[in-house]
Amino acid sequence: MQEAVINRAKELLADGTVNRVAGWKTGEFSFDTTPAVFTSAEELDADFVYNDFCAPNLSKYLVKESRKEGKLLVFLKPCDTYSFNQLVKEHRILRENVYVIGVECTGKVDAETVKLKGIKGITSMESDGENVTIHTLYGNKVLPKSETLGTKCATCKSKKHVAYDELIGNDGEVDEESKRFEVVEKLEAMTPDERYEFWRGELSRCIRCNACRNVCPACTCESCVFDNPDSGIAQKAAADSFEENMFHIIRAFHVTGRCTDCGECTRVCPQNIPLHLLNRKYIKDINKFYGDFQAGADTISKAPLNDYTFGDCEPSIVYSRGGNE
Amino acid sequence: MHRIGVFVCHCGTNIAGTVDVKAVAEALGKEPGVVSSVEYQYMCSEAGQTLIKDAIKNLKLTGVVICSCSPRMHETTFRRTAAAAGINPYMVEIANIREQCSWIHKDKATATEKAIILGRTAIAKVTLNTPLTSMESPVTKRALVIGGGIAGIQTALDIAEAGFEVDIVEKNSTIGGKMTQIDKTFPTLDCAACILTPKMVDCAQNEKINIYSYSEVESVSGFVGNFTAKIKKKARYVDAAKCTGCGVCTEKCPMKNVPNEFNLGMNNRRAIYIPFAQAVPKVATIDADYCNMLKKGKCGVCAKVCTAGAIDYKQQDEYVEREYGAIVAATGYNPISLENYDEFAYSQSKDVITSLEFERLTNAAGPTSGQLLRPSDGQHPHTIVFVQCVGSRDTSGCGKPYCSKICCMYTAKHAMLTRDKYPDTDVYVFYIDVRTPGKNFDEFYRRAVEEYGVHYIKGMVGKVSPRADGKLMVQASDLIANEQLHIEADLVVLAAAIEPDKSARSVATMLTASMDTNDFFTEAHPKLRPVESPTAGVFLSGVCQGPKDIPETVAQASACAAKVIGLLAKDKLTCNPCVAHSNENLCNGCSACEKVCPYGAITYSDKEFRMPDRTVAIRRVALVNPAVCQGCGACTVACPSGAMDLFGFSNKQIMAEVDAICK
Amino acid sequence: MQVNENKEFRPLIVAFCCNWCSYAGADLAGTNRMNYPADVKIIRVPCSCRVNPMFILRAFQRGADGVIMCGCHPGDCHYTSGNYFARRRMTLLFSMLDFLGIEKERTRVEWVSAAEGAKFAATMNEFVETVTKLGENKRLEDLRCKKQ
Amino acid sequence: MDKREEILRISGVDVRKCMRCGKCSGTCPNYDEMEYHPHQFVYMVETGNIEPLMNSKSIYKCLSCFACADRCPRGVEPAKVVEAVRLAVIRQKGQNHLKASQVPDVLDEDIPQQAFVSAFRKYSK
Repeated sequence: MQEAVINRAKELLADGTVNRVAGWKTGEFSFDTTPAVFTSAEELDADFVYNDFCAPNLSKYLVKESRKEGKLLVFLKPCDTYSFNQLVKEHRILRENVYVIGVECTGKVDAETVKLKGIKGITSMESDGENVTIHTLYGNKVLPKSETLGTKCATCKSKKHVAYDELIGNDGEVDEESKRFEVVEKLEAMTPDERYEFWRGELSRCIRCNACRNVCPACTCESCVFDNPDSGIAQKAAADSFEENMFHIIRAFHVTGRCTDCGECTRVCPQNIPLHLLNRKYIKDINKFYGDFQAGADTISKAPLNDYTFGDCEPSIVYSRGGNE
Repeated sequence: MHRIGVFVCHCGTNIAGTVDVKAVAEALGKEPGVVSSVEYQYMCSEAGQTLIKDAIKNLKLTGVVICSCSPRMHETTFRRTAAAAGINPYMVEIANIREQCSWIHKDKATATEKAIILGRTAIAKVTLNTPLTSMESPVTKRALVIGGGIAGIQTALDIAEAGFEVDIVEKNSTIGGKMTQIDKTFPTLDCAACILTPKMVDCAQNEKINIYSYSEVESVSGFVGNFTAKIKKKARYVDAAKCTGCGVCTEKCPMKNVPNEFNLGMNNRRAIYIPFAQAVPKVATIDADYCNMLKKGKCGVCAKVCTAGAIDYKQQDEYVEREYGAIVAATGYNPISLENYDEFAYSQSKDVITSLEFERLTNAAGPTSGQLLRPSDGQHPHTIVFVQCVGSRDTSGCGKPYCSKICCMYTAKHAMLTRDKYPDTDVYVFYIDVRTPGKNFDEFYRRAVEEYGVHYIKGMVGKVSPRADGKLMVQASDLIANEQLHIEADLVVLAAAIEPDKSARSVATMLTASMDTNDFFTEAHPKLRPVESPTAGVFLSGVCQGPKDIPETVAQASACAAKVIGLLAKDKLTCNPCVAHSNENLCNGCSACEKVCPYGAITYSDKEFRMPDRTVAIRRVALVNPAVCQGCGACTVACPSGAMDLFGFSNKQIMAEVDAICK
Repeated sequence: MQVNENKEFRPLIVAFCCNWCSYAGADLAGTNRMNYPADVKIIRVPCSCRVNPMFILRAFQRGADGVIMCGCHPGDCHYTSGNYFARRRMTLLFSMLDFLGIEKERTRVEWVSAAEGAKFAATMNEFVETVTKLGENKRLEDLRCKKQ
Repeated sequence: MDKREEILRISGVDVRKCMRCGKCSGTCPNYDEMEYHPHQFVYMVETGNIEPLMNSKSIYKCLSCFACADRCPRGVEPAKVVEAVRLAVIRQKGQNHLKASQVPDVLDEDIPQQAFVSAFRKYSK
């Protein structure tokens, strides 16, 4: 796969279709890949990787990259294409400046998942597609790949590419049976007190590092409301607890109807807060109240919050609902 | 630094009776930025206003807080006072301590405490107020009327009467609309053509009115006072300037079998035609779907017989762009298609007709020259059944959920006229309810029953079955006699529901005017602004706003004209300064604001930004047109980056109010 | 939250009212001398669609015990569509607050026309009563910072 | 449960939607055979006057052709009301009028399929 991807990138560079390639390269650890832009065949040969550790969603980087000189080649996994579409819809990505190759994805290994299994001192990992071999300071371990997937991949919603100029590998299907709302449902079934305790426990770990915001493909604002003194909520220091309290609620609300459920927020959270559950709650509500809606599935539909019907449910529906609805 | 003056009003005992106004003035005087805090008996009185003016001048106040009655009562009064004293009128805030405090609370301590909080909230807001200036925009003194039926004609005539130019755009080859097809009008029974055609001629002769017939509006841009419309003049293959309307071509054209839409297809016309004798403009039009010359390049008879040399087979669609200050939608209606009502056998028998077809059958200029004859065999019908509410008041999805309003009256008219002209005819009318609210309407209906002996039967027709002998078997229920009737009828007339013309939807989209679920235009206020669309500068005339009969349509058309004249009479429009504005440095160009704007006030443009690294980046940013924006604020919440804010109700101001209340 | 001398709990209620219907409805309640508790403080906004969820969260965070938003009845919005957008926004926001374990009864939306002074007063009485029963709002204030 | 409620529940019909146009009865092919007509079923259920309907042969005279339901402009579906009254009677008696085992005996070659299905609708639970 990696070879095919690199070869195609070289071809497109050589024939002048594009002058840059956005992809992944290995970071500090072999399992820790990082987004990168390549400009020559040599660079591609040296650093480009595409393997089971290439989780980062590259679409957000196109906001800036697509505004630069010349056309850019980007490799997008199925879930990344949803973010891509959403950003095209919001005029954030200039589509004509981007050449998209959809790449097949069978789920990405996440080091956090491995660590949560009690495996410590990981030095490197490799995957053959079936099993993942983990090299640690204390010897090697082998786990089936399915047990090492990150949260976003374990509850994958779609293996279908919704935007591309060409494909490498196979295109999949939208997973209608996806269990992605299971945890949200579990929380809904709790009593309000239990839910409150759960979220207090989770959110109190937040250190406001802004990693979720910085990685989120929906958070591409030129300037975030939290940094804007005229918004009335900006605070540089946590001088008042408002920003601290409300950051995640407001952030989730701001991306409502625009979040494609790519799961990057949870993946990058250094405190392992399941932030994606807030977004999924909104997605689940939108589907239930206003009909199924998948942000990024196309580039024309109106976002649910920018739309309405005369017969929409009243906000009081929230009171009448039992916990598990 | 802020220098705020607080003025607490007693409103006689209205406020002072429950609120300790002295304590309020004293407490608010201690708020930061407040340089003066006084109370007075009646702030809105001449003396009270002088007190405020003097304080503004002497103490060099920058902001004013008035603790008094509701801002809905005296906000403008106090703004004017402030302006007279030389500060910006929008530097005034009102704390509502009467309607929302003294009048609803009995306990003086509680009410006083709340009044202080409300005052403090207003102070918090006023310190963030910015001086606002109302923008002015010029007004193009010409109106566009879309639709040339009786509604459009009346509106255009009234506007022209006031001295303003009007353009009528009519998609058919003549103006006049549905009324030209109608024979008589209820409840007076005067002839429709006799009262309509003079108005059509007036339109043509009025030098202020310009008729674009056989034309459609392609696109509209701009805003109140400054619209630009692109009008497509469809090729009619006849030079309208040369055509004399003599009609020779329409007699010589060899294509004889073109269904005549003016008579609803009940007879034929030629491929080149003038819809009817009194058409305005009286210019022939070639129907490109049937003309042999245009289709096959063979024929050319009309060109040969035309002595004026008006025929032009090479004519192309022509586009005109014009500017307008106001636009009137008068797009009218059509009867619905009856395909969902198979039980009435409309498609099976020629003798089941709609009421509009019945109009043509009784009209002297119609296919039967006014003789009421069965379409199938040309015989005189002896039993006629009228069925009301066909497709009206239907919530099953087959028809329309609303009452079409006009059918009860025209059916009574048809029944009465039939009995008058052919007393040997049995006339049955099946009704659910007879609705006759209108001047002399119920009297008219009762005359049909009492003087003309029309059989009105409460109940609905269930089924019409054409029989081999040509009779129509009508099966219906008589709810009052509680029996089922079986009537052998010669003719069945269906009062089909009316619906807005299909073109209305695209017109609404062009004008960013809102529509209801039935595609009727929504009015700005159902009671108080019934002829205006919520979109400023767009007005509504006739049935496009809701079902109406002719007198109502004409009344509304004139009301609409009055509103248009009111707008065009102004040289400049003063806009509400409390409008949205976008901070282009923060704007993402994502279009969220545009999607929620009910007025189409937001546009986008690419703008160059100098980046910190000295490069130039081009970004798409939103731009609010302050003349169009009405200041609802929907965009401010839709905007994810907070680039969009509202003057007069900014995020910071509302946050400050929240903080002040929660202090 | 306000505590008077008797230490009896009085809730702090922030009400957002649209200028055209609900604010006028509140005025009418006043004109007709219909009582409702002084705990309710009204903020005037041009339209319910001007109410940013941030305002509501801010009120809670600053110590409000209940927040109610009033607008024109669906279909009657002065700006034709504002309350439809507000309706969706608030439905989703309230559902989220509930999801976080905040008592859902602390938030409310009510459509009050300019003619419904009585409804305005009744709504406020009812809402104050509900929030009084719930007691002080701590959860939203605490959600992030005060975990021991 | 009171009879009116029972019939509304069985039929799932909102009788208040009726605007008394009588198109159901105008449509009914077996009108003359019925003591109570389709519109009366709707009206009488609405007013709670159900006993006469239950005791009337009309419930068996309905052909279950569903023409009334099809043509009702308000989507009331009178046929379902008639059927519900019939079911209420059958349930009250606690027995079926027609069992599948009896069918071969009464089978007539000339019975149209539709009528046969209607018979089942009518005579069994």
